[in-house]
Amino acid sequence: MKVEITESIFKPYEKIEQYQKSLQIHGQYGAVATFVGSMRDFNDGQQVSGMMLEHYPGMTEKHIEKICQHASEKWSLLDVLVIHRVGEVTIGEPIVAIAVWAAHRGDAMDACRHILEDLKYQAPFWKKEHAGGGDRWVKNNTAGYLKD
Amino acid sequence: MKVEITESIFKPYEKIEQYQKSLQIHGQYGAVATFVGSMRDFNDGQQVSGMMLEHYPGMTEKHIEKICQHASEKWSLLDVLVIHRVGEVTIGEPIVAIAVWAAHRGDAMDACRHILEDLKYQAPFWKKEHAGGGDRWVKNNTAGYLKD
Amino acid sequence: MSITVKYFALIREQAGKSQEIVDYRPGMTVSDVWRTVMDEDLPSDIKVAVNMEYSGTDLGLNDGDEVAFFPSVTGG
Amino acid sequence: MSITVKYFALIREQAGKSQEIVDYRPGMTVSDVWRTVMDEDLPSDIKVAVNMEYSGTDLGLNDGDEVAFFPSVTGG
Repeated sequence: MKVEITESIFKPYEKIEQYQKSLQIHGQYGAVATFVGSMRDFNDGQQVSGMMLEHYPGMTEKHIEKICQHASEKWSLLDVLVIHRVGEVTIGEPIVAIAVWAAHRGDAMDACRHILEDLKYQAPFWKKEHAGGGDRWVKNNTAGYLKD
Repeated sequence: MKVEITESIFKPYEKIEQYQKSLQIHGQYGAVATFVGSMRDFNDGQQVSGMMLEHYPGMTEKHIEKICQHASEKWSLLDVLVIHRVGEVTIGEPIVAIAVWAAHRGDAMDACRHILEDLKYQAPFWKKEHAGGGDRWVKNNTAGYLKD
Repeated sequence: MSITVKYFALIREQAGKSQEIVDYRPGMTVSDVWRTVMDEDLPSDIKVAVNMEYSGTDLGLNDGDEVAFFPSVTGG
Repeated sequence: MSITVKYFALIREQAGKSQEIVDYRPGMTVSDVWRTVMDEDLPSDIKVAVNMEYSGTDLGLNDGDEVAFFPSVTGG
Protein backbone atom coordinates (compact mmCIF):
# COMPACT_ATOMS: atom_id res chain seq x y z
CA MET A 1 0.00 0.00 0.00
CA LYS A 2 1.32 3.45 -0.86
CA VAL A 3 0.05 6.97 -0.18
CA GLU A 4 1.77 9.90 -1.83
CA ILE A 5 1.11 13.61 -1.41
CA THR A 6 2.87 15.66 -4.07
CA GLU A 7 3.30 19.30 -4.97
CA SER A 8 4.41 18.41 -8.49
CA ILE A 9 2.34 17.55 -11.54
CA PHE A 10 2.28 13.75 -11.98
CA LYS A 11 1.39 11.29 -14.73
CA PRO A 12 -1.20 9.00 -13.11
CA TYR A 13 -1.03 6.08 -15.53
CA GLU A 14 2.76 6.00 -15.54
CA LYS A 15 2.72 6.02 -11.75
CA ILE A 16 0.14 3.21 -11.63
CA GLU A 17 2.05 1.13 -14.18
CA GLN A 18 5.32 1.71 -12.34
CA TYR A 19 3.83 0.82 -8.95
CA GLN A 20 2.20 -2.29 -10.42
CA LYS A 21 5.57 -3.45 -11.72
CA SER A 22 7.04 -3.15 -8.22
CA LEU A 23 4.40 -5.49 -6.76
CA GLN A 24 4.95 -9.24 -6.39
CA ILE A 25 1.40 -10.13 -7.39
CA HIS A 26 1.77 -11.15 -11.06
CA GLY A 27 -0.96 -13.64 -11.94
CA GLN A 28 -2.84 -12.95 -8.71
CA TYR A 29 -4.80 -9.84 -9.65
CA GLY A 30 -7.70 -10.26 -12.02
CA ALA A 31 -8.92 -6.72 -11.49
CA VAL A 32 -7.49 -3.22 -11.28
CA ALA A 33 -9.91 -0.35 -10.77
CA THR A 34 -8.54 3.16 -11.06
CA PHE A 35 -9.93 6.64 -10.68
CA VAL A 36 -8.18 9.80 -11.80
CA GLY A 37 -9.65 13.18 -10.88
CA SER A 38 -8.49 16.21 -12.85
CA MET A 39 -9.04 19.95 -12.63
CA ARG A 40 -11.90 21.18 -14.79
CA ASP A 41 -12.10 24.65 -16.32
CA PHE A 42 -15.62 25.14 -15.02
CA ASN A 43 -17.11 24.58 -11.56
CA ASP A 44 -20.19 25.65 -9.66
CA GLY A 45 -21.44 27.77 -12.55
CA GLN A 46 -18.21 29.68 -13.09
CA GLN A 47 -15.13 29.58 -15.29
CA VAL A 48 -12.01 28.82 -13.25
CA SER A 49 -8.39 29.14 -14.26
CA GLY A 50 -6.68 27.13 -11.53
CA MET A 51 -6.67 26.45 -7.84
CA MET A 52 -4.63 26.12 -4.69
CA LEU A 53 -4.98 22.85 -2.80
CA GLU A 54 -4.23 23.17 0.90
CA HIS A 55 -3.72 20.17 3.18
CA TYR A 56 -2.75 19.30 6.76
CA PRO A 57 0.73 17.80 6.50
CA GLY A 58 0.89 14.74 8.70
CA MET A 59 -2.84 14.28 9.25
CA THR A 60 -3.60 14.03 5.55
CA GLU A 61 -1.20 11.13 4.95
CA LYS A 62 -2.25 9.44 8.18
CA HIS A 63 -5.94 9.78 7.33
CA ILE A 64 -5.57 8.37 3.80
CA GLU A 65 -3.53 5.44 5.10
CA LYS A 66 -6.34 4.72 7.54
CA ILE A 67 -8.91 4.83 4.71
CA CYS A 68 -6.87 2.35 2.68
CA GLN A 69 -6.38 0.13 5.70
CA HIS A 70 -10.09 0.19 6.36
CA ALA A 71 -10.86 -0.68 2.72
CA SER A 72 -8.41 -3.60 2.92
CA GLU A 73 -10.32 -4.96 5.90
CA LYS A 74 -13.72 -4.50 4.27
CA TRP A 75 -12.81 -5.94 0.85
CA SER A 76 -10.41 -8.58 -0.37
CA LEU A 77 -7.61 -6.47 -1.87
CA LEU A 78 -4.07 -7.13 -3.03
CA ASP A 79 -2.79 -3.56 -3.05
CA VAL A 80 -3.80 0.11 -3.08
CA LEU A 81 -2.11 3.22 -4.43
CA VAL A 82 -3.31 6.76 -3.70
CA ILE A 83 -1.61 9.88 -5.06
CA HIS A 84 -2.98 13.33 -4.21
CA ARG A 85 -1.77 16.66 -5.45
CA VAL A 86 -1.39 19.75 -3.24
CA GLY A 87 -0.33 23.34 -3.93
CA GLU A 88 -1.04 25.23 -7.16
CA VAL A 89 -2.93 23.20 -9.78
CA THR A 90 -3.67 24.26 -13.35
CA ILE A 91 -6.60 23.31 -15.61
CA GLY A 92 -6.46 19.75 -16.92
CA GLU A 93 -3.88 18.59 -14.39
CA PRO A 94 -4.51 15.44 -12.33
CA ILE A 95 -5.52 16.08 -8.71
CA VAL A 96 -5.97 12.56 -7.45
CA ALA A 97 -5.23 9.02 -8.63
CA ILE A 98 -6.49 5.88 -6.92
CA ALA A 99 -5.66 2.34 -8.05
CA VAL A 100 -6.89 -0.83 -6.38
CA TRP A 101 -5.63 -4.33 -7.19
CA ALA A 102 -7.78 -7.35 -6.31
CA ALA A 103 -8.44 -10.89 -7.46
CA HIS A 104 -12.02 -9.97 -8.38
CA ARG A 105 -13.65 -6.93 -9.96
CA GLY A 106 -16.32 -6.36 -7.30
CA ASP A 107 -13.73 -5.83 -4.59
CA ALA A 108 -11.52 -3.59 -6.75
CA MET A 109 -14.37 -1.32 -7.89
CA ASP A 110 -16.20 -1.10 -4.56
CA ALA A 111 -12.99 -0.28 -2.71
CA CYS A 112 -11.87 2.30 -5.28
CA ARG A 113 -15.17 4.12 -4.98
CA HIS A 114 -15.17 3.91 -1.21
CA ILE A 115 -11.67 5.39 -1.00
CA LEU A 116 -12.63 8.21 -3.37
CA GLU A 117 -15.74 9.12 -1.40
CA ASP A 118 -13.75 9.21 1.81
CA LEU A 119 -11.11 11.41 0.13
CA LYS A 120 -13.90 13.77 -0.93
CA TYR A 121 -15.66 13.99 2.42
CA GLN A 122 -13.11 13.18 5.13
CA ALA A 123 -9.49 13.66 4.06
CA PRO A 124 -8.12 17.09 5.10
CA PHE A 125 -7.77 18.93 1.78
CA TRP A 126 -9.22 22.31 0.88
CA LYS A 127 -9.61 23.78 -2.59
CA LYS A 128 -9.37 27.48 -3.32
CA GLU A 129 -10.35 28.21 -6.90
CA HIS A 130 -9.02 31.08 -8.98
CA ALA A 131 -12.16 32.31 -10.74
CA GLY A 132 -12.98 35.37 -12.82
CA GLY A 133 -14.32 37.32 -9.86
CA GLY A 134 -11.33 36.50 -7.64
CA ASP A 135 -10.41 33.55 -5.45
CA ARG A 136 -13.04 31.47 -3.67
CA TRP A 137 -12.93 28.51 -1.29
CA VAL A 138 -14.90 25.54 -2.57
CA LYS A 139 -17.62 24.93 0.02
CA ASN A 140 -18.60 21.35 -0.73
CA ASN A 141 -17.77 18.68 -3.24
CA THR A 142 -20.55 17.57 -5.56
CA ALA A 143 -22.23 14.26 -4.77
CA GLY A 144 -20.75 11.00 -6.09
CA TYR A 145 -24.12 9.37 -6.58
CA LEU A 146 -24.62 5.68 -7.12
CA LYS A 147 -27.23 5.34 -9.84
CA ASP A 148 -27.02 1.58 -10.35
CA MET B 1 -15.78 6.42 -28.49
CA LYS B 2 -13.53 3.58 -29.51
CA VAL B 3 -13.86 -0.21 -29.35
CA GLU B 4 -10.88 -2.36 -30.15
CA ILE B 5 -10.62 -6.14 -30.34
CA THR B 6 -7.03 -7.30 -30.46
CA GLU B 7 -5.14 -10.58 -30.75
CA SER B 8 -1.96 -8.97 -29.44
CA ILE B 9 -0.86 -8.28 -25.90
CA PHE B 10 -1.48 -4.61 -25.09
CA LYS B 11 -0.41 -2.09 -22.44
CA PRO B 12 -3.69 -0.78 -21.02
CA TYR B 13 -2.42 2.40 -19.35
CA GLU B 14 -0.36 3.42 -22.37
CA LYS B 15 -3.41 2.89 -24.56
CA ILE B 16 -5.62 4.92 -22.21
CA GLU B 17 -3.08 7.73 -21.96
CA GLN B 18 -2.61 7.77 -25.73
CA TYR B 19 -6.35 7.80 -26.42
CA GLN B 20 -6.85 10.56 -23.85
CA LYS B 21 -4.26 12.70 -25.62
CA SER B 22 -6.18 12.33 -28.89
CA LEU B 23 -9.40 13.72 -27.33
CA GLN B 24 -10.35 17.40 -27.50
CA ILE B 25 -11.69 17.48 -23.95
CA HIS B 26 -8.82 19.06 -21.98
CA GLY B 27 -10.22 20.86 -18.93
CA GLN B 28 -13.65 19.27 -19.41
CA TYR B 29 -13.19 15.93 -17.71
CA GLY B 30 -12.96 15.91 -13.95
CA ALA B 31 -13.18 12.14 -13.76
CA VAL B 32 -11.68 9.12 -15.49
CA ALA B 33 -12.68 5.69 -14.23
CA THR B 34 -10.82 2.70 -15.61
CA PHE B 35 -10.99 -1.02 -15.16
CA VAL B 36 -8.34 -3.47 -16.32
CA GLY B 37 -9.02 -7.20 -16.13
CA SER B 38 -6.05 -9.56 -16.31
CA MET B 39 -5.58 -13.31 -16.48
CA ARG B 40 -5.09 -14.92 -13.08
CA ASP B 41 -3.10 -18.11 -12.47
CA PHE B 42 -5.93 -19.63 -10.47
CA ASN B 43 -9.64 -19.91 -11.24
CA ASP B 44 -12.58 -21.93 -10.02
CA GLY B 45 -10.42 -23.91 -7.61
CA GLN B 46 -7.75 -24.86 -10.13
CA GLN B 47 -4.33 -23.71 -11.28
CA VAL B 48 -4.45 -22.46 -14.87
CA SER B 49 -1.59 -21.73 -17.25
CA GLY B 50 -3.34 -19.72 -19.94
CA MET B 51 -6.49 -19.56 -22.02
CA MET B 52 -7.98 -19.16 -25.44
CA LEU B 53 -10.51 -16.36 -25.85
CA GLU B 54 -12.98 -16.96 -28.66
CA HIS B 55 -15.28 -14.26 -30.01
CA TYR B 56 -17.84 -13.65 -32.75
CA PRO B 57 -16.10 -11.31 -35.21
CA GLY B 58 -18.57 -8.62 -36.23
CA MET B 59 -21.14 -9.20 -33.51
CA THR B 60 -18.65 -8.66 -30.68
CA GLU B 61 -17.61 -5.20 -31.89
CA LYS B 62 -21.19 -4.26 -32.72
CA HIS B 63 -22.42 -5.40 -29.32
CA ILE B 64 -19.76 -3.49 -27.36
CA GLU B 65 -20.43 -0.33 -29.38
CA LYS B 66 -24.09 -0.69 -28.47
CA ILE B 67 -23.19 -1.07 -24.76
CA CYS B 68 -21.09 2.10 -24.88
CA GLN B 69 -23.80 3.96 -26.76
CA HIS B 70 -26.34 2.88 -24.18
CA ALA B 71 -24.07 3.99 -21.33
CA SER B 72 -23.63 7.39 -23.03
CA GLU B 73 -27.39 7.80 -23.06
CA LYS B 74 -27.84 6.75 -19.44
CA TRP B 75 -24.96 8.80 -17.98
CA SER B 76 -23.34 12.10 -18.85
CA LEU B 77 -20.08 10.97 -20.48
CA LEU B 78 -17.39 12.65 -22.55
CA ASP B 79 -15.78 9.56 -24.04
CA VAL B 80 -15.38 5.78 -23.68
CA LEU B 81 -12.59 3.40 -24.65
CA VAL B 82 -12.93 -0.40 -24.58
CA ILE B 83 -10.13 -2.77 -25.54
CA HIS B 84 -10.69 -6.54 -25.39
CA ARG B 85 -8.20 -9.27 -26.07
CA VAL B 86 -8.97 -12.41 -28.07
CA GLY B 87 -6.93 -15.50 -28.98
CA GLU B 88 -4.27 -17.07 -26.76
CA VAL B 89 -3.73 -15.26 -23.45
CA THR B 90 -1.00 -15.99 -20.90
CA ILE B 91 -1.03 -15.54 -17.10
CA GLY B 92 -0.81 -11.91 -15.99
CA GLU B 93 -1.72 -10.47 -19.39
CA PRO B 94 -4.50 -7.89 -19.69
CA ILE B 95 -7.78 -9.23 -21.08
CA VAL B 96 -9.93 -6.13 -20.99
CA ALA B 97 -9.46 -2.40 -20.45
CA ILE B 98 -12.31 0.08 -20.02
CA ALA B 99 -11.86 3.82 -19.58
CA VAL B 100 -14.67 6.34 -19.14
CA TRP B 101 -14.21 10.13 -19.22
CA ALA B 102 -16.86 12.36 -17.63
CA ALA B 103 -17.20 15.73 -15.96
CA HIS B 104 -18.16 14.06 -12.68
CA ARG B 105 -17.03 10.94 -10.85
CA GLY B 106 -20.45 9.37 -10.34
CA ASP B 107 -21.07 9.16 -14.08
CA ALA B 108 -17.59 7.85 -14.88
CA MET B 109 -17.66 5.12 -12.23
CA ASP B 110 -21.26 4.02 -12.74
CA ALA B 111 -20.78 3.79 -16.50
CA CYS B 112 -17.47 1.93 -16.22
CA ARG B 113 -19.04 -0.68 -13.99
CA HIS B 114 -22.11 -0.98 -16.17
CA ILE B 115 -20.00 -1.54 -19.29
CA LEU B 116 -17.91 -4.17 -17.50
CA GLU B 117 -20.96 -6.09 -16.28
CA ASP B 118 -22.41 -6.08 -19.77
CA LEU B 119 -19.09 -7.32 -21.19
CA LYS B 120 -19.16 -10.14 -18.64
CA TYR B 121 -22.74 -11.22 -19.24
CA GLN B 122 -23.71 -10.16 -22.74
CA ALA B 123 -20.77 -9.60 -25.08
CA PRO B 124 -19.97 -12.65 -27.23
CA PHE B 125 -16.66 -13.89 -25.80
CA TRP B 126 -15.89 -17.39 -24.55
CA LYS B 127 -12.95 -18.44 -22.40
CA LYS B 128 -11.32 -21.83 -22.62
CA GLU B 129 -8.78 -22.30 -19.85
CA HIS B 130 -5.68 -24.44 -20.07
CA ALA B 131 -5.68 -26.19 -16.69
CA GLY B 132 -3.66 -29.03 -15.22
CA GLY B 133 -6.28 -31.64 -16.12
CA GLY B 134 -6.65 -30.37 -19.70
CA ASP B 135 -8.65 -27.61 -21.35
CA ARG B 136 -12.02 -26.51 -20.01
CA TRP B 137 -14.60 -23.97 -21.10
CA VAL B 138 -15.40 -21.45 -18.39
CA LYS B 139 -19.11 -21.90 -17.65
CA ASN B 140 -19.94 -18.61 -15.98
CA ASN B 141 -18.18 -15.50 -14.83
CA THR B 142 -18.11 -14.82 -11.11
CA ALA B 143 -20.50 -12.19 -9.81
CA GLY B 144 -19.50 -8.52 -9.77
CA TYR B 145 -21.32 -7.76 -6.58
CA LEU B 146 -22.07 -4.29 -5.34
CA LYS B 147 -21.39 -4.32 -1.62
CA ASP B 148 -21.81 -0.59 -0.93
CA MET C 1 -32.40 -19.11 -50.67
CA SER C 2 -30.09 -19.85 -47.73
CA ILE C 3 -29.36 -19.26 -44.04
CA THR C 4 -25.80 -19.06 -42.73
CA VAL C 5 -25.48 -20.93 -39.43
CA LYS C 6 -22.58 -20.29 -37.04
CA TYR C 7 -21.48 -22.12 -33.90
CA PHE C 8 -19.20 -20.87 -31.15
CA ALA C 9 -17.21 -22.29 -28.24
CA LEU C 10 -18.53 -25.56 -26.76
CA ILE C 11 -21.37 -25.69 -29.30
CA ARG C 12 -18.85 -25.36 -32.12
CA GLU C 13 -16.75 -28.17 -30.66
CA GLN C 14 -19.75 -30.44 -30.10
CA ALA C 15 -21.05 -29.77 -33.61
CA GLY C 16 -17.58 -30.36 -35.01
CA LYS C 17 -18.02 -27.35 -37.30
CA SER C 18 -18.02 -23.58 -37.04
CA GLN C 19 -20.29 -22.67 -39.92
CA GLU C 20 -22.64 -24.19 -42.48
CA ILE C 21 -25.26 -23.11 -44.98
CA VAL C 22 -28.80 -24.48 -44.81
CA ASP C 23 -31.63 -24.01 -47.26
CA TYR C 24 -34.10 -21.26 -46.42
CA ARG C 25 -37.76 -22.21 -46.24
CA PRO C 26 -40.37 -19.43 -45.92
CA GLY C 27 -41.73 -19.31 -42.35
CA MET C 28 -38.58 -20.90 -40.94
CA THR C 29 -37.78 -19.96 -37.31
CA VAL C 30 -34.54 -20.09 -35.34
CA SER C 31 -35.71 -23.31 -33.66
CA ASP C 32 -36.40 -24.82 -37.08
CA VAL C 33 -32.81 -24.15 -38.12
CA TRP C 34 -31.46 -26.02 -35.10
CA ARG C 35 -33.85 -28.91 -35.70
CA THR C 36 -32.74 -29.07 -39.33
CA VAL C 37 -29.02 -29.24 -38.54
CA MET C 38 -29.02 -31.15 -35.24
CA ASP C 39 -32.12 -33.32 -35.56
CA GLU C 40 -33.27 -32.38 -32.02
CA ASP C 41 -35.10 -29.57 -30.20
CA LEU C 42 -33.05 -26.49 -29.42
CA PRO C 43 -31.80 -26.82 -25.81
CA SER C 44 -33.06 -23.96 -23.65
CA ASP C 45 -29.57 -23.00 -22.38
CA ILE C 46 -28.23 -22.21 -25.85
CA LYS C 47 -28.08 -18.52 -26.77
CA VAL C 48 -29.10 -17.29 -30.19
CA ALA C 49 -28.20 -14.33 -32.37
CA VAL C 50 -29.77 -13.44 -35.70
CA ASN C 51 -27.76 -11.09 -37.89
CA MET C 52 -25.47 -10.40 -34.92
CA GLU C 53 -28.24 -9.36 -32.53
CA TYR C 54 -29.50 -11.48 -29.63
CA SER C 55 -32.78 -13.10 -30.63
CA GLY C 56 -35.58 -15.27 -29.32
CA THR C 57 -35.92 -18.79 -30.71
CA ASP C 58 -39.34 -18.23 -32.30
CA LEU C 59 -38.15 -15.44 -34.55
CA GLY C 60 -39.16 -15.91 -38.18
CA LEU C 61 -36.16 -15.71 -40.51
CA ASN C 62 -35.60 -14.07 -43.86
CA ASP C 63 -33.62 -15.42 -46.76
CA GLY C 64 -29.94 -14.61 -46.29
CA ASP C 65 -30.09 -14.28 -42.50
CA GLU C 66 -27.13 -15.31 -40.34
CA VAL C 67 -28.05 -17.39 -37.28
CA ALA C 68 -25.55 -18.10 -34.50
CA PHE C 69 -25.77 -20.60 -31.63
CA PHE C 70 -23.52 -20.35 -28.58
CA PRO C 71 -23.29 -21.05 -24.83
CA SER C 72 -23.35 -18.44 -22.02
CA VAL C 73 -20.72 -15.80 -22.64
CA THR C 74 -17.68 -15.41 -20.39
CA GLY C 75 -15.83 -12.29 -21.53
CA GLY C 76 -14.47 -9.34 -19.65
CA MET D 1 2.38 23.17 29.58
CA SER D 2 1.08 24.09 26.12
CA ILE D 3 -1.37 23.22 23.32
CA THR D 4 -0.43 23.76 19.65
CA VAL D 5 -3.37 25.21 17.71
CA LYS D 6 -3.56 25.02 13.91
CA TYR D 7 -5.94 26.65 11.44
CA PHE D 8 -6.60 25.68 7.85
CA ALA D 9 -8.20 27.15 4.73
CA LEU D 10 -10.91 29.78 5.38
CA ILE D 11 -10.47 29.51 9.16
CA ARG D 12 -6.75 30.18 8.74
CA GLU D 13 -7.48 33.22 6.57
CA GLN D 14 -10.12 34.59 8.96
CA ALA D 15 -7.84 34.06 11.95
CA GLY D 16 -4.98 35.69 10.08
CA LYS D 17 -2.63 32.98 11.35
CA SER D 18 -1.92 29.32 10.69
CA GLN D 19 -0.60 28.26 14.09
CA GLU D 20 -0.20 29.44 17.66
CA ILE D 21 0.66 28.05 21.07
CA VAL D 22 -1.74 28.46 23.99
CA ASP D 23 -1.18 27.59 27.62
CA TYR D 24 -2.51 24.24 28.74
CA ARG D 25 -4.87 24.20 31.71
CA PRO D 26 -5.86 20.84 33.25
CA GLY D 27 -9.43 19.91 32.22
CA MET D 28 -9.25 22.06 29.11
CA THR D 29 -11.50 20.92 26.21
CA VAL D 30 -11.35 21.60 22.46
CA SER D 31 -14.13 24.20 22.87
CA ASP D 32 -12.14 25.90 25.62
CA VAL D 33 -9.19 26.29 23.25
CA TRP D 34 -11.35 28.02 20.64
CA ARG D 35 -12.89 30.27 23.31
CA THR D 36 -9.41 31.18 24.53
CA VAL D 37 -8.07 32.16 21.13
CA MET D 38 -11.18 33.56 19.44
CA ASP D 39 -13.15 34.92 22.41
CA GLU D 40 -16.39 33.29 21.16
CA ASP D 41 -18.13 29.89 21.21
CA LEU D 42 -16.90 27.35 18.67
CA PRO D 43 -19.21 27.53 15.63
CA SER D 44 -20.90 24.17 14.97
CA ASP D 45 -19.79 23.99 11.32
CA ILE D 46 -16.09 24.02 12.19
CA LYS D 47 -14.34 20.62 12.12
CA VAL D 48 -11.86 19.64 14.77
CA ALA D 49 -8.88 17.30 14.91
CA VAL D 50 -6.83 16.48 17.99
CA ASN D 51 -3.40 14.99 17.37
CA MET D 52 -4.35 14.53 13.70
CA GLU D 53 -7.52 12.53 14.40
CA TYR D 54 -11.06 13.89 13.99
CA SER D 55 -12.45 14.74 17.40
CA GLY D 56 -15.56 15.95 19.17
CA THR D 57 -15.50 19.42 20.72
CA ASP D 58 -15.93 18.26 24.31
CA LEU D 59 -12.78 16.16 24.31
CA GLY D 60 -10.55 16.82 27.29
CA LEU D 61 -7.00 17.66 26.22
CA ASN D 62 -3.60 16.65 27.52
CA ASP D 63 -0.54 18.80 27.81
CA GLY D 64 1.29 18.91 24.46
CA ASP D 65 -1.76 18.05 22.31
CA GLU D 66 -2.15 19.52 18.84
CA VAL D 67 -5.62 20.90 18.07
CA ALA D 68 -6.68 21.85 14.54
CA PHE D 69 -9.71 23.82 13.36
CA PHE D 70 -10.87 23.74 9.75
CA PRO D 71 -13.94 24.00 7.48
CA SER D 72 -15.55 21.13 5.53
CA VAL D 73 -12.97 19.34 3.43
CA THR D 74 -13.01 19.43 -0.37
CA GLY D 75 -10.30 17.07 -1.59
CA GLY D 76 -10.33 14.33 -4.19
